[in-house]
Amino acid sequence: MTTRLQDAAATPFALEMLGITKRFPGVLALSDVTIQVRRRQVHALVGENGAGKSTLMKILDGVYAAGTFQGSIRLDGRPIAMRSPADAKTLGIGYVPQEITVLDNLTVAENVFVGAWNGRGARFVRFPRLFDRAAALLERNGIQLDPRRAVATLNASQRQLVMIARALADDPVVLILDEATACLTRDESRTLFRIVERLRDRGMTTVLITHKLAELFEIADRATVLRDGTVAAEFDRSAFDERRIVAAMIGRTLDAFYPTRDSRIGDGEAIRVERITVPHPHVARRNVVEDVSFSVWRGEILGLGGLVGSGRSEVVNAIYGRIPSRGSVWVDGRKVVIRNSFDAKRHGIGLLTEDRKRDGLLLDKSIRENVSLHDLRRISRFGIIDRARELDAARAFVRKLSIRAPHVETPVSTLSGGNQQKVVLSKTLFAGPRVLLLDEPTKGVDVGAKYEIYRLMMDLAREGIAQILITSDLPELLALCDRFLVLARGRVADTFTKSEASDARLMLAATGG
Amino acid sequence: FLLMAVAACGPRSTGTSNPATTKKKFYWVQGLKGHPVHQLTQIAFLEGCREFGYDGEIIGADNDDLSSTIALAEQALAKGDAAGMAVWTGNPGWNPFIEKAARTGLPIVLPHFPSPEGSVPGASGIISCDPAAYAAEAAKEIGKAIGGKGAVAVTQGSFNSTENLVAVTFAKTLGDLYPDVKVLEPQEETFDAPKAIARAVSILQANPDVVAALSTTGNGATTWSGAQRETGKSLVVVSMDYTRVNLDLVKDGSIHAVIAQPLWEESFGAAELLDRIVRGESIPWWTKLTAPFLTREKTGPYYALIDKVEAAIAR
Amino acid sequence: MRKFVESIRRLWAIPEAGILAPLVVCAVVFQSINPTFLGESSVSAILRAMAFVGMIAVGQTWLMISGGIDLSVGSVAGLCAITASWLMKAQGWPVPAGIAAGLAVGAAAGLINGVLSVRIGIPAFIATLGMLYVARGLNYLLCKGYPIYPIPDALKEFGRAEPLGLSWAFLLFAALVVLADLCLRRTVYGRMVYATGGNVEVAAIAGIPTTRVRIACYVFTGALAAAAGILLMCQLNVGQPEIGTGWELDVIASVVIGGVSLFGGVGTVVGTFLGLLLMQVVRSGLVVAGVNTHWQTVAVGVIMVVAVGVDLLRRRTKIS
Amino acid sequence: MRKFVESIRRLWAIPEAGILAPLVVCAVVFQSINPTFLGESSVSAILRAMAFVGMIAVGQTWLMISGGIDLSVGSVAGLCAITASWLMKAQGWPVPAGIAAGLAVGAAAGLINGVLSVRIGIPAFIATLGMLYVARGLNYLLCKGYPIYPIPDALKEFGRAEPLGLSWAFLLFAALVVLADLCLRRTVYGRMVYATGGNVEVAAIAGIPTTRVRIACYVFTGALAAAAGILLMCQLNVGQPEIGTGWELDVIASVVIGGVSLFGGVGTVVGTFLGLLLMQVVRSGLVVAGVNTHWQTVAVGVIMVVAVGVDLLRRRTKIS
Ligand SMILES: Nc1ncnc2c1ncn2[C@@H]1O[C@H](COP(=O)(O)OP(=O)(O)OP(=O)(O)O)[C@@H](O)[C@H]1O
Ligand SMILES: Nc1ncnc2c1ncn2[C@@H]1O[C@H](COP(=O)(O)OP(=O)(O)OP(=O)(O)O)[C@@H](O)[C@H]1O
Ligand SMILES: [Mg+2]
Ligand SMILES: [Mg+2]
Repeated sequence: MTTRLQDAAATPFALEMLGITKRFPGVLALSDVTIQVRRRQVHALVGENGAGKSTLMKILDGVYAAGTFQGSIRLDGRPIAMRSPADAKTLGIGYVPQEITVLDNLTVAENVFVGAWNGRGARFVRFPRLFDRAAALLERNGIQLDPRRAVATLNASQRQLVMIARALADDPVVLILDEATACLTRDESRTLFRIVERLRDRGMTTVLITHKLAELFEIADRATVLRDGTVAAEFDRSAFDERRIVAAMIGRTLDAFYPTRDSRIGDGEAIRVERITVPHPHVARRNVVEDVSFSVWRGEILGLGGLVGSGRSEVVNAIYGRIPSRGSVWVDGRKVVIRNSFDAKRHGIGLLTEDRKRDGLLLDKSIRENVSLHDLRRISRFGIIDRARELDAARAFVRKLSIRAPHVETPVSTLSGGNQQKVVLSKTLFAGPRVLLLDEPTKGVDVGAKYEIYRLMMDLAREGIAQILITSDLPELLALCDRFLVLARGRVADTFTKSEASDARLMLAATGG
Repeated sequence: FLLMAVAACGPRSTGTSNPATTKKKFYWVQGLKGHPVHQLTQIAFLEGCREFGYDGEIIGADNDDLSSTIALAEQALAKGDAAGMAVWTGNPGWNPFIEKAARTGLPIVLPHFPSPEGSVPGASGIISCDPAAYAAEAAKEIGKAIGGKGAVAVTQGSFNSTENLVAVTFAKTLGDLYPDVKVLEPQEETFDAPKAIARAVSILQANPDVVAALSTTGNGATTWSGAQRETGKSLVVVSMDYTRVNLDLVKDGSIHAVIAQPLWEESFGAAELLDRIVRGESIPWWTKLTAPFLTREKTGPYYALIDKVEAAIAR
Repeated sequence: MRKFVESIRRLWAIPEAGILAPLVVCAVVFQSINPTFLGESSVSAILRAMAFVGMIAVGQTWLMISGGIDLSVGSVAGLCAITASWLMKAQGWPVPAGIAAGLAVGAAAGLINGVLSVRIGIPAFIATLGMLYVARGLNYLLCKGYPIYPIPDALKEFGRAEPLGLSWAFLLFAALVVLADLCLRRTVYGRMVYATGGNVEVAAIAGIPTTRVRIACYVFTGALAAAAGILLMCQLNVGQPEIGTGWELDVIASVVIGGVSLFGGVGTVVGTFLGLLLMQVVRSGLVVAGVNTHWQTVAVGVIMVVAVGVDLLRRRTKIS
Repeated sequence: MRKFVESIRRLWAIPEAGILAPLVVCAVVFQSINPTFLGESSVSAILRAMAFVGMIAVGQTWLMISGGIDLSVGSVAGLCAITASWLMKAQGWPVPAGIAAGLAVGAAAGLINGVLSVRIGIPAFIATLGMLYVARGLNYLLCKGYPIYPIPDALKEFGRAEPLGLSWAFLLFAALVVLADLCLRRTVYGRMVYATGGNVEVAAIAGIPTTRVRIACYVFTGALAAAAGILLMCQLNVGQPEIGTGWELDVIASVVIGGVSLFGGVGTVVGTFLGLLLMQVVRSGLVVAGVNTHWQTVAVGVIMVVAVGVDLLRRRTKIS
């Protein structure tokens, strides 16, 4: 016994996954993957969409129970077998999944301590104490949320923070962050990394999945690159090199991360919004967006900057008629009345929403059916659907955006997160909008595919399509947009052109300095 | 007997002086209040009340859940203006309610459902026909009509004491009188016409030797005439209740006969019994009435009765 | 032999196989117990009995795929039958006008259900349960609980006619099944119904007029309930106020057995048809097999659960 | 005045206010139409009538919050009443044994419902609808449709007793409401029920034994259905096979009116209590107000919808 313990202590690895192979019907998701994570390190896992990162982590969290895959897992040198996520939790594995999973009808505090509200074995829930503990935990980790608030009223990034707090609540030995930073702003990501560093110093090991390579340089000690379900390369921090990592990921070299703008902004106003005001959904006489006015020219890309909760999503959703608002909208110089999404689409506006699971996709339906959804008229004759045309349309997008799937008939629920995002984009583009509202279009998309999306945006710009971009990836925003509008607490804080733009100016405006 | 009933609606023994009490309301408590047969009884009861100088009021829920009707009745009694009450039930579940109401000195009469003396504490008497009697008569008539051979199907609207009694007595009597006749196990007819017809057809399918059918419920006429049409068979069908639909089915030969429970008489009679109790007379436990077996020739007077009820409903 | 196994396996892959298998098993079992089971009159009785609940089930299929549910269907069927017969008998309306009015009442009830649940946001369960009571009350207010009789001879003839040895009600139902199935699978409208039921938000963003689609499904279901009620009235030759009582659970059971999800977005009309057929085959078969009437009730419950269990099994085998 | 407005506004913010408001309005209206409405015997009749459906509604509240639903409750109540009375009368079992057996049958029915829907994955709607038929069939197999009578005197006494001018059934129900409400709000178990109903997967990841929680809610509901059936049997003083017929919709309606979502995760027992009270006040009040029976049916439907509508309105009003 003692020798084994000594053995265990002797391994430098907190976590080892050895020879993991996992199959889904028609897909070999992982093939003989081995990763070894050193104690007190932040180990990054990167790779294209569908490379198998989330699958590997789900195995580690017991979502796919022992026996449904081949290979072994060791924690501190001891082999472990898990039947459920609950087992993983007991072993000290904290998991922040890629998809948002919160209990909408409970409070933030109850979500954070879900299942163990008052410590194990307690019979009664003492709410005052629960709220205090939650407040303390949130405070300690620099998360600004009211523990008493119902999670139903939070937006995507706030929900993400709730999930992170939940994983931290158990003082995990190993923390898995599966694209936890995808919808966080850079500030929030930084706060998260400070927490991770602090806990690392106290002995925690972290596995970080991200598509934002900058984050590797910021925090990772080591990185494993997965490609097509196999380990393509491993790098130590000293050997980090953006180009080489990307090449390992996508199997070819990428000359630049952002395409250069090769077209001119057209003349003529594509869309103009005037004094748009969005009342708060729950609080009387308070507005989440107030008097925001701007216009976008044909072929122009307008970037909406701001912190989480500054009301960026509300602006585009209001324009699209999804939430009640006041103010007026002109499209192509004509004043239009948009009472609902139907009107918005009729006037040539397209929207890509930020939460693909909630309102992005028909998860049970195939890629084909999702792609064609936005323009059923185009694939039908006299109201009858033409299967062949529908198939062609779907195949075209699968090729164009290199969506990785066994078939166009595959249900989108089985696609990897990034590939789902590409389907969302496809279906929005299928309607051929003249004004495109993009709320986090590259969320969870790998570097290679991101580049494809950027190129697509440039193509659209060339075709004269006006675009409004919201993204929490600051470099991306700065690189792609022609003009910027920064929101702070629902109001326009600053507006400037590309030539005047800088990191600092954007952040200054956003923080209301 | 029917003439008597129709006559009963005319002016009659006028000598009754108004009761001494100030309470002048007779309640008629009955579940499934909207049921057409129940409506007929309600009209008869109200007519009886008028006849004997009382206000009549009908209490009941639309469903046949007794607890909801009891709740309604308790509330009505809480108003304190009751001089008497007739409760349409053969269900001991009502006993506590009846007993409690009787403890306040309220005269209570039970129409339609026969039950032995003493089985309903607090009730003064019952007024009804004897289901065993009409079941036996139906057995005789059917046995005669089919010449003592073949099988007879029996369907029940639901399984309750009265329908069970009819089915059992029928089978026993028919078996005793005509040993060659096979009486099938009773099947539940249900109250949904398409399901009931399909089930009757299946019975015929499974038992090709069926030549007659008895339904212990009023819908049986529609059920079995439908089943005959669908299978092209011709049976001797006997059902309950003299609704206009059923009388027409008897008249056009679709079914052989309906059994006319003395609904009008027992309901009208319930008011009379209550009046007698209020006036201090004593009444026998069971005021027994007969239930005529209506074949084609005998339907005539019942059309008149139906006309009368329809006129009353139209009012 | 291997070919046989292969073709069985291929059949098993059809979405409706999960319900077809228990159906076939039941039919075979009943037939072997009593060889008259699949006789002509028995089959035609089974088919005829399906027509009424079946028509409504088609509407309910669309409605549930779109994400709604309607508990008032039976009650509305009764109300419409009574309205039509009352207008014709007591008000002397001509037959076509009476029938049109009956259908209009059904559609109106559906419209109210739709507006209450979709526009105002009252849970469909409560909105349509409310309608169940309202329609039943109005029904009895109109006819005072008394059957409306006689109805015009033309309707009586229509109700008794036996085209192809079946009934007009069944033929109309069969035509409806084919049409509704094609529409749902093949047309843009059908696709909109699936999308709306799958995820309203996604459908709305795609520019689908979800409110209109959802309300239309309610109206459609209401009108079909009216049609079923009126057709049954023709067959019974009397405006029975009890028409439709308790149909709501029968309808929903058939639809769910046929593979429609209570959460919307999934299912087919053919599935519903098979679900209806299974229920009716079981009900008739148990009688023909000579099972005691109370054991029949038990068996209906058991077979219902087993049928859905088999369907589950099929879906699980497909994945692995 | 301003204070009054302020306190009204604060009341309005309580989650149960949405259902309380229509309740108070109805009570005031009926009282002004007929001043005997809130008389002692009338109120006690209202309370007593609630007890049976009410008990089951408490179980159903837990069950629906946990994400399940049980349509078999009425049928199971009937079966358990008959089982208990049959064992005591025909088999000569002593009273406690008979009652324990009746409760055990209810719990077993709940367990089967739970295993079928939670473990095997048959939609709860179908699993429990199947149980509805099975329980009804067994019920009639036991008693053949004859009421079982008399039942032991002890039960008769118990059923007739009027503690506090009410009934034991009501007092048990009231105690149950208080207990169940506290448990749901305050205990770890109650919060597990909410978490499970809110999102099973999340709850499972958090280490909550969701399968056990969900099945337990079914068992709890089944046992309460049994208790309601047996208590009604005591009050009626007879094992009536019709006990419980049609209760399922009443139960679900009260629960939903009280604010429980059909999708799980939301609701309170107090809400359900108010929902039950509203339904009973409306039913009794309409009679006391002398409304025609059929209009009563209509009014029940309308008020049900309006009550839920008011609750919606409350939730939409913004906090200031
Ligand atoms: N339940 C499932 N059924 C079938 N295939 C699946 C399932 N889950 C994942 N896959 C497939 O396994 C592969 C790996 O998916 P995974 O989610 O691990 O990718 P990922 O690396 O996390 O990608 P992303 O960066 O887009 O999140 C993909 O091809 C995906 O389609
Ligand atoms: N459903 C809701 N209920 C209550 N408040 C909400 C709701 N949705 C958004 N808010 C609030 O509205 C404000 C603006 O949110 P919005 O989602 O527009 O932010 P954002 O700038 O798009 O941030 P991000 O997209 O990065 O999360 C925030 O204060 C947010 O908390
Ligand atoms: Mg992933
Ligand atoms: Mg946003």
